Formats: sequence, C-alpha cells, structure tokens
Amino acid sequence: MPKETLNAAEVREMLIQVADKIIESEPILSEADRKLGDGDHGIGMERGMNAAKAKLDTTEGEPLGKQFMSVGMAMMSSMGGASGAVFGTLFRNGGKALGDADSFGAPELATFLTAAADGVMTRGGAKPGDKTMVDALKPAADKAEEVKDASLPDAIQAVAEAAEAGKDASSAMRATMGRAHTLGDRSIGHPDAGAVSVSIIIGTMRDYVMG
Amino acid sequence: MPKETLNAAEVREMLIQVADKIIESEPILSEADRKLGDGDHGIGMERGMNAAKAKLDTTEGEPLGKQFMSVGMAMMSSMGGASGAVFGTLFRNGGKALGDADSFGAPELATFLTAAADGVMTRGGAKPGDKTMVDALKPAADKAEEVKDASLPDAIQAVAEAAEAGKDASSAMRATMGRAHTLGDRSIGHPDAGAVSVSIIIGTMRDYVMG
Amino acid sequence: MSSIRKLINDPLKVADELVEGLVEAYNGECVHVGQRSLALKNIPDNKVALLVGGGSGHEPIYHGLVGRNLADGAACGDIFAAPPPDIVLEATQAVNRGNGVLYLYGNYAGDVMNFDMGAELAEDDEGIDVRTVLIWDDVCSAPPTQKHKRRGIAGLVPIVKLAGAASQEAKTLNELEAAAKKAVLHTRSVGVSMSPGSIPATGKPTFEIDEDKIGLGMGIHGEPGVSEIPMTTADELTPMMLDLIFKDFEDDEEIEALKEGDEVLFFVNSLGSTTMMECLIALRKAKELLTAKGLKVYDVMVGPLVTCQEMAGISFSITKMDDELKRYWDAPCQSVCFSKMEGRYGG
Amino acid sequence: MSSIRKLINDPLKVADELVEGLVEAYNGECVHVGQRSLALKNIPDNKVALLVGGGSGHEPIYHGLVGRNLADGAACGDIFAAPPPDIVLEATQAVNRGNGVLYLYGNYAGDVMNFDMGAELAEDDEGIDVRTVLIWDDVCSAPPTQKHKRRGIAGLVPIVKLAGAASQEAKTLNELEAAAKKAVLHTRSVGVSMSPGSIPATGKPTFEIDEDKIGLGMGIHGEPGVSEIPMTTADELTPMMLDLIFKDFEDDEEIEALKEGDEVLFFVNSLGSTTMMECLIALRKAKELLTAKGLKVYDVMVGPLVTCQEMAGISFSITKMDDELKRYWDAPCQSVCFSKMEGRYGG
Ligand SMILES: Nc1ncnc2c1ncn2[C@@H]1O[C@H](COP(=O)(O)OP(=O)(O)O)[C@@H](O)[C@H]1O
Ligand SMILES: Nc1ncnc2c1ncn2[C@@H]1O[C@H](COP(=O)(O)OP(=O)(O)O)[C@@H](O)[C@H]1O
Ligand SMILES: [Mg+2]
Ligand SMILES: [Mg+2]
Ligand SMILES: [Mg+2]
Ligand SMILES: [Mg+2]
Repeated sequence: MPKETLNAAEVREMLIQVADKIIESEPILSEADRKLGDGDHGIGMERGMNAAKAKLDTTEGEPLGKQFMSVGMAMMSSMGGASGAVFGTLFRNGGKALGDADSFGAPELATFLTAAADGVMTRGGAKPGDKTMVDALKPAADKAEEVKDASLPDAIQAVAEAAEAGKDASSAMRATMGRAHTLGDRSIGHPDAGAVSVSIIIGTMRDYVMG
Repeated sequence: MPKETLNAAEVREMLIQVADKIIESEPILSEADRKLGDGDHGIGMERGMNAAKAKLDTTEGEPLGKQFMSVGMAMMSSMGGASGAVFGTLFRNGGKALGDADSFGAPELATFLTAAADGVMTRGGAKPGDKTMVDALKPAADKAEEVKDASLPDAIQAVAEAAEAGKDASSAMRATMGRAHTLGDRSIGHPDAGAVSVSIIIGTMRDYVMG
Repeated sequence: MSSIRKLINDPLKVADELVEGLVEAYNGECVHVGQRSLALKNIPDNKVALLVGGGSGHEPIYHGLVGRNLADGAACGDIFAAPPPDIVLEATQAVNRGNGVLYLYGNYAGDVMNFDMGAELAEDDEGIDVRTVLIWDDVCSAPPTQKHKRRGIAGLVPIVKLAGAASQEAKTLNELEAAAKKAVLHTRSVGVSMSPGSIPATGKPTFEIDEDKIGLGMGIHGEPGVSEIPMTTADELTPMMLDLIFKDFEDDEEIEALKEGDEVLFFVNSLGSTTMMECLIALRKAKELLTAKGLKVYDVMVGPLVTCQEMAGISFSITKMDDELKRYWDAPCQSVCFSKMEGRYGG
Repeated sequence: MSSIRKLINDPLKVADELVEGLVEAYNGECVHVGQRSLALKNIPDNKVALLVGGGSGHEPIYHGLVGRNLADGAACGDIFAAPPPDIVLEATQAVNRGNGVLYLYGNYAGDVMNFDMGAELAEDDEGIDVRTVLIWDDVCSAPPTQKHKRRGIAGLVPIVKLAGAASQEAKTLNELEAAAKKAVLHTRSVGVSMSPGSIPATGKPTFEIDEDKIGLGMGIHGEPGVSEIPMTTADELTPMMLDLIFKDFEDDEEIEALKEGDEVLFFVNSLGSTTMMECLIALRKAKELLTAKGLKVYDVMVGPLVTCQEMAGISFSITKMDDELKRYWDAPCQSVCFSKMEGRYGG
C-alpha cells in the first residue's frame, strides 16, 4: 500500500532501505566508475552508507529533516572523495531545508531535492550537462517542483523516472570536468557513476513509498 | 666419417658448433635453472657462447689449446655468474693443459677434461654429489682417462655417454650447495642446469668427431 | 582479470592501518592525529605551516612527505579518496602555529571540495588562516589555458620538497603561498601506463587497457590520457613524453619556453610495478635528449614515489629552476617518501 | 604464464643501459668505469675503499649504493649474474687509493668465484690489497652453524650503509673489515614471496608458486625457502617472520639473543611489486611485536630497496645496534638507493 506521507520514523526506515540498496549495489557502482574514473565509487558509497546506518541507529525520535542530515553528515565525514562531498551535501543541505517539518509529502520532496541540487552545484561547480550526478539530481529536483501538488506516490514515481532518465541521458554526454574529462568523446556511451547512485537512491525512496 | 684426430682448425670448427648448440639450447637450460635456481642459466650460456664465437672469429691459425682457452676467456669475461666462472675455468684450464699440442686425440681429450674438472673443483669447491655441473664433468673426465688409449671416436662416444649419465644421475641427487641447497629433498628429481650444459657441450663434441 | 593478492588484513581497513604503520616508520618523529592524519612532532611556534594530503593508496605520497624541511602534516583519505573535511580540520589544527596554514595538494574535484570544507571549518570555527595552492602538473589533462582542469601527478614530490624548504624561511602565509605557486608553475609532468593497479577492497583493476598498448598521458589513478599507442621501447617512448612537456612550456603564456642554458630538475617516477631498472633505462635516454636541447640538469630524482598500487607505468616531471628554487632544492630533507643531504648530485 | 611487458630496449642490453642510466641519476657524482661499473668521482687519497657489487636486476641495489658515506664503487654483473672478474678488477682499480679495498657483497657461488678471481688479478697484477667480507643475512638459507651456505638478501642495505660510514673513519683495511664484519654479524633477515619476478631477456618468471601460497624464507632471486604456507594476512605472517629472526639470534653462538632493552634497526623491504602500503601495514604489526619483546627500535627503513623485478614479497631485517653501529648509522648518506640526513627518526 502506497504511503501518502512519511513521518520521521518512516523517513528513517526509508533511509535505512536506501543505505542497504546502495551497499548491495557496490559492484555496479564501482564498475561504472571503472569506465570513467578510478573504480572506487561503489566502495566509497558503501563506506558512507554503512556509516549512515550506524548513525541512524542513534537518531530514533529525531525530526525527519535531522534524519536526512544525519545521513549527510555520516557520509561526509566517513567517505571523503568527490562523492563524500557531493552526496554528503545532497543529504545535509536537503535535510536542512526541511527545517522542522514533521511530515514528508510531495512539497517536502521538492524542498529536499531542490536544496540538495543547489547545494551540490554550489559545492562542486558542476552544471547539468557536465556528466556528473547533477545530471540525475537536477532533473529530479525540477520534476519534484513540477509535481509538488500531486500525491507523494505520484510525485515520487515521476521524480524517480526523471532521475532514471537523467542517469540514462548522462550516457550520451561528453564529460567536461572530473576524472573523465580527458576522455573527451570516448566518455560517451557510459552513464556517470554518481548519476547511477542518485537514481538508485531516489528509486529506493520510491520503492519505499509505494510499499 | 668419424675423425681420428682434430687439428687446430677442426677444434675451432668444433667449438663454433658447440657454441651454436648451446645458444640453440637456451630455453632448455633456462628452464632447468628455473626448477632449482634463478632461471637464467641459458641466458648466461648464450651470452658466453656468443662472446666465444666473436672471439673465435679472430683465432684462426692459433694452436688448438689456445682455441679452447679463447672460448674460456670469452665466457669468463662476458658471462659473470656462477657459470661464467665455472665454464670459463673449464675451457681455460682445459685448454691451458693442452700446451702446444697440435693434434687432438683421445689422450688430449683426457688431458683437457681432467684439467677442466680439477680447475672447476678448485675454483668452486664443489665435489661430485653436490648436484652441480661437476657431476657431469668429473665422470666424463674419469672416463676419458680410462679410454685414453682408444681411438678418438670411441673415446668421445664413451665420454659423452658418461657426461650424459652423470647429468641424469644429478637428478637423483640432493643439492648440498648453491641456490638449490635450501630445497633439500625437493631438489631431487631435476637434473642440475650446469650438468645439462656439460652434457650438451661434450655431446656436441662427439657429434662433430663422428661427422 | 584475477584479483591481485595483497599482504593486508581487512581490505576495508588498509588506509587506517597503513597510516598507523607510517607513524611507526617515523619512529616518534611524527604523531598520529585524529582519525587519519600525521603531523611533525616539533613544529616551531609561529611557523607558517605546510599541510599536504589526498587519497591513500599512492604510497609513499602524500603522507610520506611529512618530515624535516618538508610538509608539517598530512590529511589522509581512504584509498583513492580525498580526506573528509573533519580529517582536514584535525590536521589543520595539529599543524597550525598561529601564523597560517598552506594547503598544497593535487587538483581533483574530491580533494578540492573536501579541503575547501575543511578550510571553512578551520577558518569559521577556529579562526585559522588557511590558503590553498593546487598542484596541476599533468600537462596531458588539459590545455595550458585550462589549468583548473589539470590533474596533479608525480610533480607533487619536487613541488612539496621545494615548498617544504620555503616554509622554513617564510615569514608569512603570503610568502609561502608565493613560493608554492612558483614551484607549481615551474613543474610539468607526463605519465604513461601499461597496466592498471587494483583497489584493495575489490581486488579489481582501476581501468582496462589492451595488453599491447601504452596509455599516453594517463593519470595516477588510471584516468584516461591523450591516446593509446602500441607498446614500444624506452628509447621511442621517452622523446614522445619529453616533447609533450617541452611543448607545454612553449604553449603556456604564463611561463617561458625551455631554452638552451636553462636548468631543470628531472624526475622519473615509477607508478608501482615498473622497476627501477626501467626507470633508469628511460632516464638514460631522457638525459641525452635534455642535453641535446641544451638544458642543464640541475639534479635528478628517480624511483617509485607516486604510485597507484601495482600499476605499471612511469612519468617524467621537469621543474624549471631559478636561484630561489635552487636554494630550496639544496636544503636537506628527511621523510619516508624522500630524503636527501644538503646540495645536489654532482654539486 | 604470459610474458611481462617491460619498458626497455634490447632485452639483452638492459644491464648495460641501466648502468648508463644510473650514472645519469648521479648527475656527475659518480663516473662510469670500464664495462659496467660505477665509482664515486671524488674518493680521497689514502681512503680505505669500499667496493660492493653483484648481479643487476635488483635495482636500486647494488650499484645504487655508491654514494656519499656509502660505497666508493660497485661492480655490476648482467641480470642476476655476478660481475665477471674483469669488471671486478676495473672497479677495484677505480676505487683504490693505495690503502686497500674491501669487497662487501652477497654470499652466492657466482659472486664469490668471480670476485675472488677479480681479487687475484688485482693483487697479483696490480699489487692492490684486497679483503672480502661476505653478506649472509638470510637466516632461512642455512642453520647458524653453516653460515657459509647462507644467502645475502635485503640486510645488505643497512650493512653497506654502516660499512660506508665506517669507511670514512677507517685508517686501515683491517679496521674497515672489522666494522663490516660486525655489521654483517649483527644483521639477520627473513624474506617471503607471493609471486615471481621475470627475467627481461626471456620474459619468464624465475620460479613458480601456487596462487594461494606464500613461500616462507625465499631468496631474492626466488630461491626456495623453508616452506610454503597458505596465503594469509599481514598480521598472521609478521610474527612468523619475526620469530625466525629472533630464533636465529638465540641459536647462533656467535651473537647474544635479543633481549629486553636491546636496540635494533628495523627494515621492511619490498621485493618489487609489493606496495609501500603493504610494507607499512606489516611494519605496524612488527613494531607492536618488537615492542612487546622489550626491544627499542633505534630507527626504521622501509621501501623497495632490494628487488627482483616485479616479484611480490617482503623481507624483514633486524640489525642489533651498539654504540659503534649507532654512530655509523647516524651519519648522513646520499645515493640513488638510500639517503638520509644526520641522525635518526625521532632522534
Ligand atoms: N564537481 C562535482 N559535482 C558533482 N558531482 C561530482 C563532481 N565531481 C565528481 N562528482 C561525482 O562523483 C562521482 C565520483 O565519485 P567517487 O568515485 O566516489 O569519487 P572520486 O572521483 O574521488 O574517486 C562522479 O561519478 C560524479 O557523479
Ligand atoms: N661451486 C660451484 N661449482 C661448480 N659448479 C657450480 C657451482 N656453483 C654453481 N655451479 C653451476 O652453475 C650453474 C648455475 O649457473 P647460472 O645459472 O648461470 O649461474 P647463477 O647461479 O649465478 O645464476 C649450476 O647449475 C651449477 O651447475
Ligand atoms: Mg572514483
Ligand atoms: Mg642461474
Ligand atoms: Mg577515488
Ligand atoms: Mg643468476
């Protein structure tokens, strides 16, 4: 049964599910990074999500924004690397923007993703089209703004599809920054590893909401 | 047609044949050394025999003892390693003992090999049974003394067989010195690389004499 | 491709354990700070501090460059991952002596973001004056007009060496920053690779390359280079690599082309399993070509100093020397990564 | 097994070319002598000379140990082959300053025979006074009662370092011989290997070992050790290796067992493709065990100094220090293989 809104406990449960899914996806993520980067993206995300889970063990009862922020802080201080900074920022800035909201519905999804995308773009300087995780995150945030008056299940479905489509679109892009930029045209044909992570994160949020 | 004695020109020709045969045998010799040593015996012998051939290009007309000595000097100064010292000594001491002999028959074969074996044993301290090239060289020298009144073809046949048998016998020995000594019982079952070289050298001399 | 067997314990703890080992290698000269950082034990009061850092797995750099007349400390990340901001902050606090801290590290997105966050924490929360100089010596990673996109590779060793000596004299953060910037501007590198290193946690190689190919211009994690060429000899490859460096000095408007009489420091680095034998054979040819161009080799470095596990490959780095840089170079130094007596070879 | 691709030119000329490269690495500090030797340019008159040498292919040793406060010269053989007598003679003549020459090299049949022949030529034809000290630090290669059968492995680096410093003070060949003998007697090593190096000329590995085995006690050319054990962790392997060294000090009647309060120099060597990361992880455990035994670590060395091409493996060497050896150790030194400032880490 799809959930119409999430409370803090459910957000926490959802984030544990996200963490487990990312940990399980380590080989796919590392493989994607092997094509365009240094092959460690899955390892880093696994490390970050293990730290996030450990942190979530201690956050029961905290507001939902804090749940997201805790994941971000745990990732930021355990991972390092490009993705420690960008995924840490994603969850931290997104969670911070939620303030003391006590229910997570379609409007909060938009608030979360927009702040996340802005934070990441400010931190790392990447714009859409640079072939980074921004290419999955930014379309997801834009879609979330578009559907913020829909129900949470409808909104998260649309947003997860946008993230997925953004990840797929990153395949066709030419890297212009980061490790892959020296590949030039040879970077075309593989999705960005961080974009794959974004699509898994949002896809798992969708799966949780849809029940 | 077997040759009853060799003159200096024939000795020179025989040594070129020996050199070619050893060069051709590089892979076998290196493989034997890989089992018990560091895998470079063939490379070293090839280097030495190439130097010997270059030297033999300049020795036309010199006495036959000098032909052997030239091979020894060329090996000694080009090869290095254990085999540079022992094979250099083999040819140098053997050749020196021939003095100004102008024909090489069964008695000279004995003189050559006995001096060669003595020289090598003095230089390296190995005794028969230590699983070194001495285990092919010493039986060959002893056999040569035994058959020194036979014809050169008969003598070299017997001597080559003794070298071959000595090489084969080295398989069953336990190494007591050199790189293989730490193998202990595990050294049993492989012939010594230097003994293989000795049997090839004397075997090729036989082939030359037998025509 | 089969997994590489490494002599380790828990594959996920290699970075922590190697830093613990590194502290032991320093035998009391350095202390272990916070999670995974090193700092010299005796940093004088008021010294302008030099902090380096980056991902682990490239040993002996970066953390092996902490030492006498070298860096004061290092912030170490996990394998191939920039150190998180907390570690940067801990290291910054440990080396700060009240006169500012210069961050000097390789230009990678992950490092820049994490060090910047660390700097923000240090400045905002601790009032420590932080300045950053990025290392971008890899001329194959972007044209000279886009240096902000260039990677930092093996040239970091002479750069940190020079900056470390400069930091002994520097009175202000400005002075040290200027010296470090000069060392960076004067240092250019080109790397090649024949086969990848592997990540301890996965046992998987960081990239793939045909058995009979050389990646020209590749980075120290196996980042792509400018092209793949057929496997060739040391004597054929050496001029290709040098020409890329020479051309960069020519094309870059910020520095003069290398010309007859110029003095250079020359560094041949092995990326891991390429032997010193091979490095020396390449050096032999390189020296011939440098001399033919009229360059004077002020000093030479050679060895596996910036590695990527068992990656096969080498890099060349050229630092154009002037009197100031020569004075910094001549200072002795001592660390796990690189040590020298006063002066230079043949000097 | 597939051939290893190396960055070389003619596979049969690697030894010659690497020595040429080495001379360039010294940038004028060393000269190329005769066929394939190196000698320091400025050896003082009357100095008791120290000559090292052995087969090539183990870079940076032996020839990389020529340098300030180190060896005066080196006689280099082809890959894994002792130098021929002529080369030994040429090197001997190059370093001789009229006060005798000490040969210090690893105990291998090939080296002993060739250096002895070289010494005979030097003594008989040139009237040079030559003395020989053999290095036999590998405790796994024979029991302490049969040291003449032991191999010389990585312990040669601290031994040459100590002897090099001693040679600066020695007034006579006797004095230098005594110091070198002491350094040898005090130094014991154990090596292990996980996979072989290959010979450049053949591309073939020097030995075979199962993928999941470690050869305990193996030599630096892949000579057999005392046993093969299943692949294990750094923390499991480290005590096995240390115990073999401790036991040797106990069993050998020529030296006292290591006991609480003794000071030791500890060296972790990589045999080639084993990374510094792994060496440091092993060092971490070793330091814990040395400390638990009550030993004081006087100083630490770590790195790929005695290699066998891309062989994977490490060795530990322990040198038991006393005041004389500490004084030799503290002297600075500079070479392609090993350099240090005055003193010691943490000192
Ligand atoms: N400046 C940036 N802005 C946004 N995302 C970035 C940026 N740089 C890198 N990334 C993301 O990080 C991913 C790589 O992460 P990871 O492999 O963990 O880090 P590293 O590159 O340090 O090894 C890339 O696939 C990309 O999506
Ligand atoms: N002391 C010795 N006396 C006689 N022959 C020896 C001695 N030591 C080694 N050898 C011979 O040398 C051979 C090894 O030669 P080679 O592989 O070329 O030298 P290295 O051991 O230096 O690599 C052995 O197989 C053995 O026959
Ligand atoms: Mg990565
Ligand atoms: Mg051999
Ligand atoms: Mg990385
Ligand atoms: Mg050999």
